[in-house]
Amino acid sequence: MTELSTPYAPSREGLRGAYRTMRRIRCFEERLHAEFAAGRVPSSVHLYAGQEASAAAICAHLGAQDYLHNTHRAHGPAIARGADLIAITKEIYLRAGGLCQGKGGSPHLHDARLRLIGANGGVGSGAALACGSALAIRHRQENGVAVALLGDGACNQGVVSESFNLASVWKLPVVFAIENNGYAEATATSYAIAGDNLAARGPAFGMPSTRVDGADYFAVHEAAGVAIECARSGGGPSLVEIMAPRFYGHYEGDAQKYRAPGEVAELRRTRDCLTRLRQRMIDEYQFSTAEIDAMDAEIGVDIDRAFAEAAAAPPPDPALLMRDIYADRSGL
Amino acid sequence: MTELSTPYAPSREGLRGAYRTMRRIRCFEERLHAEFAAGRVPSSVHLYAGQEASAAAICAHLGAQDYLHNTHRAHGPAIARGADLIAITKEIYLRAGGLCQGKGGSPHLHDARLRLIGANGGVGSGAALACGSALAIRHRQENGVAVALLGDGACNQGVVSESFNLASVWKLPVVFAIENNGYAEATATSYAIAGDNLAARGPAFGMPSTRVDGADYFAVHEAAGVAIECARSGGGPSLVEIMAPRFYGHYEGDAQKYRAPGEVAELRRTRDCLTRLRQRMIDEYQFSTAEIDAMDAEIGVDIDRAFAEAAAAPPPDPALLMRDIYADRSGL
Amino acid sequence: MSVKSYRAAIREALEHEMQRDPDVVLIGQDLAGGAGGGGEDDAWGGPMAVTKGLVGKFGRERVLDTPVSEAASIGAAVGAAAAGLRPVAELMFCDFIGVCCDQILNQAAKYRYTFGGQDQVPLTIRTTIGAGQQLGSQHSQALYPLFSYFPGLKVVVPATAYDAKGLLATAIRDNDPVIFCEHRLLYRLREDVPDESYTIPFGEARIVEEGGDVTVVALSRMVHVAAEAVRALREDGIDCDLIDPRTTTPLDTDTIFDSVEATGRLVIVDEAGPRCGTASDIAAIVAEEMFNALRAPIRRVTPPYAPVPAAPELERSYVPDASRIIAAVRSVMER
Amino acid sequence: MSVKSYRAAIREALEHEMQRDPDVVLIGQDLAGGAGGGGEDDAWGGPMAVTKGLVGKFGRERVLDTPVSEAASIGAAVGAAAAGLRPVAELMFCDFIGVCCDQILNQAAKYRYTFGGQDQVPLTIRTTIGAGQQLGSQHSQALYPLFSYFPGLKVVVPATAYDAKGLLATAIRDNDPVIFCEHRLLYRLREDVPDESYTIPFGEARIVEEGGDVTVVALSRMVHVAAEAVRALREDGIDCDLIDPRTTTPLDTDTIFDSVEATGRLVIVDEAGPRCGTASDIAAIVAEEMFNALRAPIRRVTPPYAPVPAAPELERSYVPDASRIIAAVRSVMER
Ligand SMILES: Cc1ncc(C[n+]2csc(CCOP(=O)(O)OP(=O)(O)O)c2C)c(N)n1
Ligand SMILES: Cc1ncc(C[n+]2csc(CCOP(=O)(O)OP(=O)(O)O)c2C)c(N)n1
Ligand SMILES: [Mg+2]
Ligand SMILES: [Mg+2]
Repeated sequence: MTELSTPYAPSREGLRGAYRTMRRIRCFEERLHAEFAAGRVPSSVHLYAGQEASAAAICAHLGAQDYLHNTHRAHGPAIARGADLIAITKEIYLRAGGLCQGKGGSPHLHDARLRLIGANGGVGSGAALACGSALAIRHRQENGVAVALLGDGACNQGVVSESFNLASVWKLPVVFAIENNGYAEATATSYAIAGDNLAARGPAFGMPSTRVDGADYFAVHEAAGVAIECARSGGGPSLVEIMAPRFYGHYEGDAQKYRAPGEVAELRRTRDCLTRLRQRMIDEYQFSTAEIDAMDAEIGVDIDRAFAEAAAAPPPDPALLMRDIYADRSGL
Repeated sequence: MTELSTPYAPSREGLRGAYRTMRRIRCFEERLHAEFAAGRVPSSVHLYAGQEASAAAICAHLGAQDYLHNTHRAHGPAIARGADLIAITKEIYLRAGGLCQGKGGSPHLHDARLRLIGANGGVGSGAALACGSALAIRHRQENGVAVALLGDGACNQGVVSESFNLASVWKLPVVFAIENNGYAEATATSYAIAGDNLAARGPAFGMPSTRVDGADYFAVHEAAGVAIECARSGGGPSLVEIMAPRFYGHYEGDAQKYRAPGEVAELRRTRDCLTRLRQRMIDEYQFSTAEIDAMDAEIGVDIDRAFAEAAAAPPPDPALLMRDIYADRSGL
Repeated sequence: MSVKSYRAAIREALEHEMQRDPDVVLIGQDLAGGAGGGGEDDAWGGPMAVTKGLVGKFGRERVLDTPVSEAASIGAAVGAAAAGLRPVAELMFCDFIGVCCDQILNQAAKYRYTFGGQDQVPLTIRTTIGAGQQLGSQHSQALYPLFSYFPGLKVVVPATAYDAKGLLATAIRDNDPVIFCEHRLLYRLREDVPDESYTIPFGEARIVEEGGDVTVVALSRMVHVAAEAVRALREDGIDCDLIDPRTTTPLDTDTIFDSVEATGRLVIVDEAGPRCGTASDIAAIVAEEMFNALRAPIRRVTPPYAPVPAAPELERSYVPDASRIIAAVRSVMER
Repeated sequence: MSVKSYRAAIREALEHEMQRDPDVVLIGQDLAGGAGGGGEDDAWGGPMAVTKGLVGKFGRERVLDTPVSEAASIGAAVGAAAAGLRPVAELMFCDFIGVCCDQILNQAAKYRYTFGGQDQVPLTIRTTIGAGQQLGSQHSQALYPLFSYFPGLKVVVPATAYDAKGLLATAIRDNDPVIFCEHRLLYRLREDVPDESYTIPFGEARIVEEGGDVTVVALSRMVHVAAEAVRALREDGIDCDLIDPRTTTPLDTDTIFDSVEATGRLVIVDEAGPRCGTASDIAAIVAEEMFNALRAPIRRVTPPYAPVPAAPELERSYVPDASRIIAAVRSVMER
């Protein structure tokens, strides 16, 4: 595992933004968890809570010219990339005005204007699509990067290994950001990943790689920064493995019997990126509790509004069933 | 790259067999090359000449309970595994009596009784099939191993990476033997394999791995022996990368303009496994030139007969078109 | 005999076949669940809870949880089948066929033929199909027509718990690769199912209703929707033959032909797509073989030529319902 | 205007479109060849020598040779198309679709729809089809029916050099994913083709022959085989309309319907398979929409339901030939 060690210290303003993002995600997911339990959420949702530092730290380095390829655990990255909270919520509720007009749903959150690319049904496919975004960026000399978020389980899809190699061969400005949350569905990463170390796959496919603690915003911020800067400056792809706990089940409704008793409580106690960040902001960056509490309150209001609007939104226009199958309809 | 270094010295008898196998392959391929140039071979053929030490050394360690998964460069491994030379030739000529009744052809040489498994159209697929053979062997407690031959290019198929990982997770008795001949079609391995080192992929997927000179029969024999013995004794999968030159084109008819001028001549001069083995048998194992020449002559006779029989064989029975689509025909 | 769900019937067939033949092994993601974790074993018993309890009875050597690697896992199942095991591999959603279809369409389907009949590939692939859960375009398809395209495969689309159990036993004992398509909306369907093991032959359609005015052929969940339509039509004096082919390869054309011979009218109801799908397949065969008997156009009731949308309102208008079937039957009765 | 091969016509369309639009890039294996080696660049110019010369004109930044990684390469092409490039990806043999069909069937086909119409995916996938070279079961298929199954894709099956050039230009300029199927046995076909760039609209069939007695629909190489049959039949006094749809999605049903309206008889000739294939698709549409015009069974002339065997004698009996078409046309004339 190559060591990436340029210092990327976040600014005080950057920390405020990061906290706001992470808190927003946490608050959103907790609310969604409650709404789901109350039977008010259609379809299937995968919560991101616990992994917030990953999306927040990565997005802190991304500009408008960059692409972020999402996974099915989509809410957190979509929020971090700045997608409209109301449109996100409406999409999860499969209503009119949703990010994808209610045709995609929770796993497919996508906002083309923000270059936030929604996941496909098959996990891991974003790795190859990101190579394509990177190709387009380079072709247009946009000085951008494409980041592919990947779950640990998804890394066992062949297309991901192929993409690692292709990105190296083509020296693409891509960062493969693996969010290793310890599980793929009900199977532990320690079973499914030979060697239990995804970072090791980087060098095997010609890329620098690093592994960081996803509970530590600062660590993720640095590792993502180094990898993204490397790609942006023509240094080619790299891999960052982010060890981030999953605080809820694989999807809502999952009884999680495959986890040890007390496992989640312990993770919440010891590896909560949000409380850790908050503490460090207070201890090392002179944020006041009041200031942070005010942010929290503001976010609570936004979340309330998003859920209220989503719940009140009408279903999509029935004509959408046959719309947007093709862009060019001549001859059809 | 893990070093595998138990000594596996071949016996004098073993060397005789290995030489016979390698010579038989070389002689067969040279004859086929000439027949193809004369327009007498149907379809498309990929010659194995230059890589003989690989198949011969691997097969020296295999017994009746073991599986060998072939590639499209199929003639050499089929001969080394002991498949009938006449049936092989008839199959390449797509005639009645061919190994697959003329329905498969050169890339699909398969002999179920010998546990020689023919390649599929998509390169790399044997990696997964070999995991299946290994599963069956283990299930039946046959004390066997499955060896998957893979080209360097094929290793860029996602299924191969998936299979590396799966074999490790299931601790299967599999050996992935990569025949790195420097090219996939007209593309050099140095371009297509990030890092130009396939052996590095072994440890990344939890397996020991080694890289050997395919022009050196002794080296391949040792590396294959260690890996096969490891699998056989319950130690799980490993990877062996065999650097073996390709003396002809990707397929017959390939003008090979992608190779440097004089490249093949230089390879034939410096990296011919057959002349090297012959020399060492004479220098170190007291074989006489006459003895070896006699083997050569004998092989020449076999080859002549195989080609004569193939050329004289009738086409397959027309009824075969609709036969063997299903094993159970009830309801059809 | 006892009341069982479609899910339980499938589980029973798996259990019986595993008891019967030690070479039957299960391969798939989270078939047990909990591998490598600190919690319970058999924590999921399959993503759809179909295999629950089997790891406890047969152990992890026969209930093999896999990484999220369908190509390698299904490829391994093909290899194991050719090497003499009788694997039952699970492909969680048929929509994921895209990541492993070389293994299915090229390797499993053509193994026997390409190698000149040397081997058999007694592999069963269980997969799930269907819309109705708001899972969107890539978790809602009914892709069995793709499998029917390829000679060498057999394809099963059970509509009832009884059929699911008997046909799965047949699939596992069959010496060819069989794709067994479970409709997720049927898992909770409950009916009387024998407790003991039994088989149902492939290629024998089930005549669900006998009518005589119109032949209605329906598959998988559409059998139930068509049955609802047929009941409503009966009250209006239109009596339909309702036929469930149960397997699309082999396809019981005899039963369909006999019915069309009598009715002269055919409506095919299918949740697979309208182009190059099973409805087209059956329509084409009948238009070729039974033209003289036909008295009206062959109507196909399928989803529109569109991906599956997630929103429930859109999804409901995507999947054929009884009213569309009734309209189609009425339209062919006008002739 | 000059005499060009089908291969050269395709190369010209690629060259013109690359000149016209700098966002057109080529992605595939050995499109140039020679990457990383010590010999010549452009050593292959494509596995079928179709892209020969293009790397010299446009450089390796626009002619991107790939590792043997179709899933990543075609996935990258999908991503690049959605990000605004206009990639032309090559899938050497359509038979390899198994290793990259998630990218085609789920991702490219459904991208626009799933994300609510935010994007377009102007991707062309060139692939090769067809039997006749003794390449066996996994290098000889004609798998375009699989593509037709999926809404969101467009599918082109050019039979002539003229059509290949014009339809490829249309494909590349089209804003949807297009699968462009080149028949390998047609590469050497030579005919007069304009030197300048031109386009041919999708969804417009070509009427190859006008007859009036029987409608013969044929696709790809089968157009030539059918033309031979039609010529022979004309000498016997049977005059056929011969229609080449040229694109299966969109499908020009109007032209087929007009002809069937006049003839009442339809024979479909296709090299794709007999089950859930394009022949079934067209037969089903006609049996539904044009039943009243039909005077005879719809006959499909396709290969049998079998994999493709390698031996030339077996392969010849696999692929439809003129005699089978003649027999089918005669059989529908008996009514
Ligand atoms: C190709 C494919 N196989 C299986 C699935 C079913 N599936 C959905 S999410 C998931 C787990 C993926 O695990 P991981 O990548 O670690 O992401 P996480 O859910 O942990 O965020 C699986 C197996 C899928 N979507 N696609
Ligand atoms: C999935 C797939 N893609 C492409 C091909 C075409 N093809 C046939 S052989 C070959 C080269 C493979 O190279 P390698 O694995 O190194 O084997 P070698 O020919 O060098 O022995 C390719 C690309 C194929 N058969 N399958
Ligand atoms: Mg995970
Ligand atoms: Mg090679």
